[in-house]
Amino acid sequence: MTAPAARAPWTPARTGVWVGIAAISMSFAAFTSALIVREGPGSDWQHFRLPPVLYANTLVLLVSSALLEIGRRRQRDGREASSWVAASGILGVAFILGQIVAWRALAAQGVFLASSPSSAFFYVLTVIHAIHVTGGLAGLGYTYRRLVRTPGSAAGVLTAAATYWHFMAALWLYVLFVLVARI
Amino acid sequence: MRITGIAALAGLALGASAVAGVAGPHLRAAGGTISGTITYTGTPPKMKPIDMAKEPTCAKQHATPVMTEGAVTGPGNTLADVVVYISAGDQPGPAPTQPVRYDQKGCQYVPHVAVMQAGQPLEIYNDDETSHNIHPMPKLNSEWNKSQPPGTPPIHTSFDKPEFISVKCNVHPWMHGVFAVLNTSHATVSGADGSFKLEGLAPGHYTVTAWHERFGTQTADVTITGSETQTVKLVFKATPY
Amino acid sequence: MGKFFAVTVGILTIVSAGIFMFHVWWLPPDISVLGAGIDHQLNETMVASGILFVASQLALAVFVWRSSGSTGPIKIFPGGATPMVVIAVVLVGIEVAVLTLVGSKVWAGLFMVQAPANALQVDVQAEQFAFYFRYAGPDGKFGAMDPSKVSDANNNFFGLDPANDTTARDDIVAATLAIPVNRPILLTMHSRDVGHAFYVPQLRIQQDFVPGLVIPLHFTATQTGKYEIVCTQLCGLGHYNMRAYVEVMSDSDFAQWLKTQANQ
Amino acid sequence: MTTPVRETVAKLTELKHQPPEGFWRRYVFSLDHKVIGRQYLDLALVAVITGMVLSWLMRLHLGYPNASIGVLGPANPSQMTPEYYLQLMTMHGTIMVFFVLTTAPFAGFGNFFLPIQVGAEDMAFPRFNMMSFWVTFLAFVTLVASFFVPEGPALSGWTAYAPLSAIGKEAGPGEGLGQTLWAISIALFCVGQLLGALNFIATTLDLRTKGMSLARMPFSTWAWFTTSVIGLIAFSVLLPACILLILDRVAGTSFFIPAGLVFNDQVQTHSGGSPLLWQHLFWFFGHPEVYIAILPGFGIISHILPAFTRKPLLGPKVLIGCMIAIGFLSYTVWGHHMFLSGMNPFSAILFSVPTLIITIPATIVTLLWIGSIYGARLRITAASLFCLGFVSVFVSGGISGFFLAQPSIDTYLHGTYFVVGHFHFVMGVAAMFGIFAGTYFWFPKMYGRMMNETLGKWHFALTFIGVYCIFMPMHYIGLAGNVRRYSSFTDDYLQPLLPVHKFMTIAALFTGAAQLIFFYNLFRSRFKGPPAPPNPWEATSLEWSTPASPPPFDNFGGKHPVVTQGPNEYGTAGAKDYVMQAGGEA
Repeated sequence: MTAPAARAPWTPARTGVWVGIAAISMSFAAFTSALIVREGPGSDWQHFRLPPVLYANTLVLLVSSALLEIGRRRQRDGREASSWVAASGILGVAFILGQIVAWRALAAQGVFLASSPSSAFFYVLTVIHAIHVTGGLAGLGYTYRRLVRTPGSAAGVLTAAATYWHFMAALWLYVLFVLVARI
Repeated sequence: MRITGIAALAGLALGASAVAGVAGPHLRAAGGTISGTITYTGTPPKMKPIDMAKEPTCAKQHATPVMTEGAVTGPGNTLADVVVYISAGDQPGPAPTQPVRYDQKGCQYVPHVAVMQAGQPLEIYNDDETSHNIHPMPKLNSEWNKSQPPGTPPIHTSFDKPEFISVKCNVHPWMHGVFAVLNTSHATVSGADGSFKLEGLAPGHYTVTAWHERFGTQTADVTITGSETQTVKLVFKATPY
Repeated sequence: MGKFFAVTVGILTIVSAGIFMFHVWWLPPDISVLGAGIDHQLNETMVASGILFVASQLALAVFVWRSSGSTGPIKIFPGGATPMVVIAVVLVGIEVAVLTLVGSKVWAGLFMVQAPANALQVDVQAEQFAFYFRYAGPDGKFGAMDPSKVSDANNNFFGLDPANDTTARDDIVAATLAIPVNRPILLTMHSRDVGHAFYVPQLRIQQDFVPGLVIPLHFTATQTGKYEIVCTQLCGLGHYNMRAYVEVMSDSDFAQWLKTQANQ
Repeated sequence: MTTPVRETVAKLTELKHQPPEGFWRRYVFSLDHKVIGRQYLDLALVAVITGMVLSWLMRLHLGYPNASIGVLGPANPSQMTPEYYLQLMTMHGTIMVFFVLTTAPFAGFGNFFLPIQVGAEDMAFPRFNMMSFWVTFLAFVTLVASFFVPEGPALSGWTAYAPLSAIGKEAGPGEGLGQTLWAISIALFCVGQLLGALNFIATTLDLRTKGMSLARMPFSTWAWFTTSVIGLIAFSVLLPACILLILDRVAGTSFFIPAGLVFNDQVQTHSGGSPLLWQHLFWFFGHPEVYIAILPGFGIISHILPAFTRKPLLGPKVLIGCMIAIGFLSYTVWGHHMFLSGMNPFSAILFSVPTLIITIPATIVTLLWIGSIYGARLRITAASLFCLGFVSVFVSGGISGFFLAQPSIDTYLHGTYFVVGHFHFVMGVAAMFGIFAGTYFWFPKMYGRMMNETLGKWHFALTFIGVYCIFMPMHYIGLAGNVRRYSSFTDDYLQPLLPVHKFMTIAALFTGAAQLIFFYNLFRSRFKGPPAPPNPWEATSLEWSTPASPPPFDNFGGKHPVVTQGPNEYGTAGAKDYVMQAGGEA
């Protein structure tokens, strides 16, 4: 079986990303089951309104993901891609800043980590997700450098970075779903 | 002597006591005495027998069950285990180097209340055939919690800040005692008949405070002029629960 | 050295198995209604796994004895891997199935049926590092527990409020679990600090205390006597000394005991 | 699929593989999987000595309660106290399970040999590999540091059950800063092992050399690969659990702490948490962790045994299938640690069934090993003796699992020394025997020198008899109801068992002393052992095709081995009775 010539070669980076995705999924599955168990028996679960900025952040992260996908396709077709990667990264930074705004908004309302189990899970899930997004940003930075310096061999890295970044967007949608449904 | 006295006073800033302190050398044996009996009104809680079944080596030391010691009363409404001390008017000297001895005997603290001056050494002995853990629960001093297996040497310690510290043994949850850490060497604990005596007080105005672990504090003002004995009456209000 | 290994394995196997077989150390006598089922299950497992243990160790010893230093042509085990798989699947499979079927019944009898209606309910509080037992007293009602009222110093281990709660006034609290013989006992178990466990080897019963939960446990003792209750869930420095006694008494002795306790 | 893989390897070589320069890059922050593997093994060696000394102190106290332990005792008083015993026990368990049984057979040997056995120059992500080690090292330092904080290290056992582990210093000595450091250490350890697992999986999948199909991978590679998949899932769950535990301890949350707890007559402010949640999360990791410790042993034994029986291992595909089945089943059985924890009693039966079923693949594997010895031309060496010993202790330890897997019997045996005997045999001693076998077998390849065989055989004989004397009696006293995790035995019904404890203590000290032979052999051989030929055991797998011992920086001296057969080609006809995987030429 011959792969289409245009397809990026399979590199360990891509395997690594998929393995990483498996591990992160497992961690969030553990957090989610902890959340469900913890909500169950306790009478102390408090519902509160999620900061609206979260929805704007969602949009930012999805657009960032889309830009990176465009970049990846352009690179595959042999066109300039680094500016798309850069734009995607800038939106990624914007997402993190937006999350910080959300945390500060909640703190201003007096909702802190230890206020209630629901707020504890809110902070834990969003902060851990943000840490993973920050890791992804580092990966995007590396990809950008590779695209600028050695564009010829950057396809594998770009594909891996894009896979991870899309996963981050999907993971955020999942986290948001859990938060909307439970908090 | 005078200079040391002033320095000590300046450090401890005990306001009214300044006159008395500066007046002359501190006399330990001689001087006035404050004595009295601690009584209560009202109904104190009923003390309950302690079931030491889990620690046979202790249970066998007591022919009749030991009672709890939260409010130990005597005939004539007297109250034991009350800390009586000079809370104002005293010139606190340096902490005595003579250690206070505290025993764990038959799974009880002996004495129930130990009085010591801040900084005075405290020696805790385990006279039982079982391991105890000593767990003082101070608010101002640092908390610690340590086991003392049978046959091991005493624990040497001291507390720097005055406060009443509740002490417990988690291995034998009924064991409960008090470390009364005070800023004075003029302190005592009322006996089984409620009586107490504070000796060797230089002439001056004093505030005598009595403290009980359940019923709070009572105070009285006393003036000593020479080597006389002043009697004070301190009465607590007891509640059954 | 190969022969040394074979002999050593042989001796270790026979000695190990022999000590089990001759009950050099064994369970203390059973004093509960359901204990016989557990003992039976344990004996069955002991026989089945004992055979497996001795057979595989001796096979190992014999094969090593015969093959060590051998220079002859190698031989493949007759049938290759197939007999191994068959032995494991069939023998162990059957053993597993039988043990599960029989054992589940024993387990269900212990933990999956309600205590009989005539069971005597005893409330158990575990704490660092003691057990306390509470009987409802003449009114048949347990007083409410309030954590803020708990005071070891005052012997108020359950956090009762006799000043305001009339049902709490006649509750009997003891450090010993006194129970009548041949009557079902229902323990309602709760811990006020960390995890603990209730274990009486003679009763063949063990159950964790979980803070925040009230866990029911029931059993019936069939012989009078005094037995130790020990904690089997690591709970802190005094874990090794967290114990109490269960005293199984005749009905009349138990009635007398209750009376004495109530008067204190 | 093989062609693009080869290209990748070639590219990797160009990109990353210049030999390191300078002391730091070469020996400390090395990217070379062989250096990292040796670093892991050295860490495990330090850890195992620490853990063993802790166990001596514990055994000494149990056998001779009044014996003084001098400078190794707690600061004041210097006698063994109950809390110090529990702290030693907690640290012994944590150090042994995490920093010995996980690091040595998996991260240590795996790092050194997995890339070589699949014919790669290095791991897929050397930088992650280096981070993996140093994060693990930091985790170890953090754990050991807790010995030096006020009131000492944690005492809640390696399982750290909440709320004892979650509430703080109110719960007693060791539950303050010591327990926090414990939680941080384990969280770091998870990160380190996740990075390691990532590397193992990617390397196995992507960097296999030409001809190295999955079916041709050695058993040890299969075991490391399976283990890394198990570890990836297990540590991904323990890490969140540790994060929540740390938050409960330092940030005032209540994930695991229920409402209304009273410590020292003070009501705690926490509310509504679930202690069972910790147990579920912990054991979801904890049971697979047992297999993380023992599966590499399976692989090492299966890899080494044929080289000394001089015949192929029976049923290689069955064996690999069994290892995968065990790995899969290990995720369905965690509740068997919680039969008596107040969880729904019906679920006990549900957890009991897969636990009993897991004995089937385990039995198959054991029988395959035993059957493989039948009709062999067995060469007795230190390595092969430890393989044979592994089979024996694995049987002894595995059998007692039959008892504990059944809730009805666990009702009696849970929390007794029967459990201690069981897991020490099946996971502790068996895994250690795997490590010993691996050490005697691979030492020549790792350090270029042979170990002393006579000392090795003495080490085996004394250790083998010793471990039976320590751990078999634990089953007996367990049957008699001897409770575990007790610092002294004051209960009336335990008094007749005290002589047994004395016996086990003496056995433990003797067996420990026998390890000095091993340490001496290890250190002496490292510097003074006779030079090792490239293939001293006449084994088939790729590590023996490397041009030198130890292998050069890029493992195969600039060549790429081409694999023509599986690793199980022993007992063949011809001048030699084996065929190298790389066709006899490297």
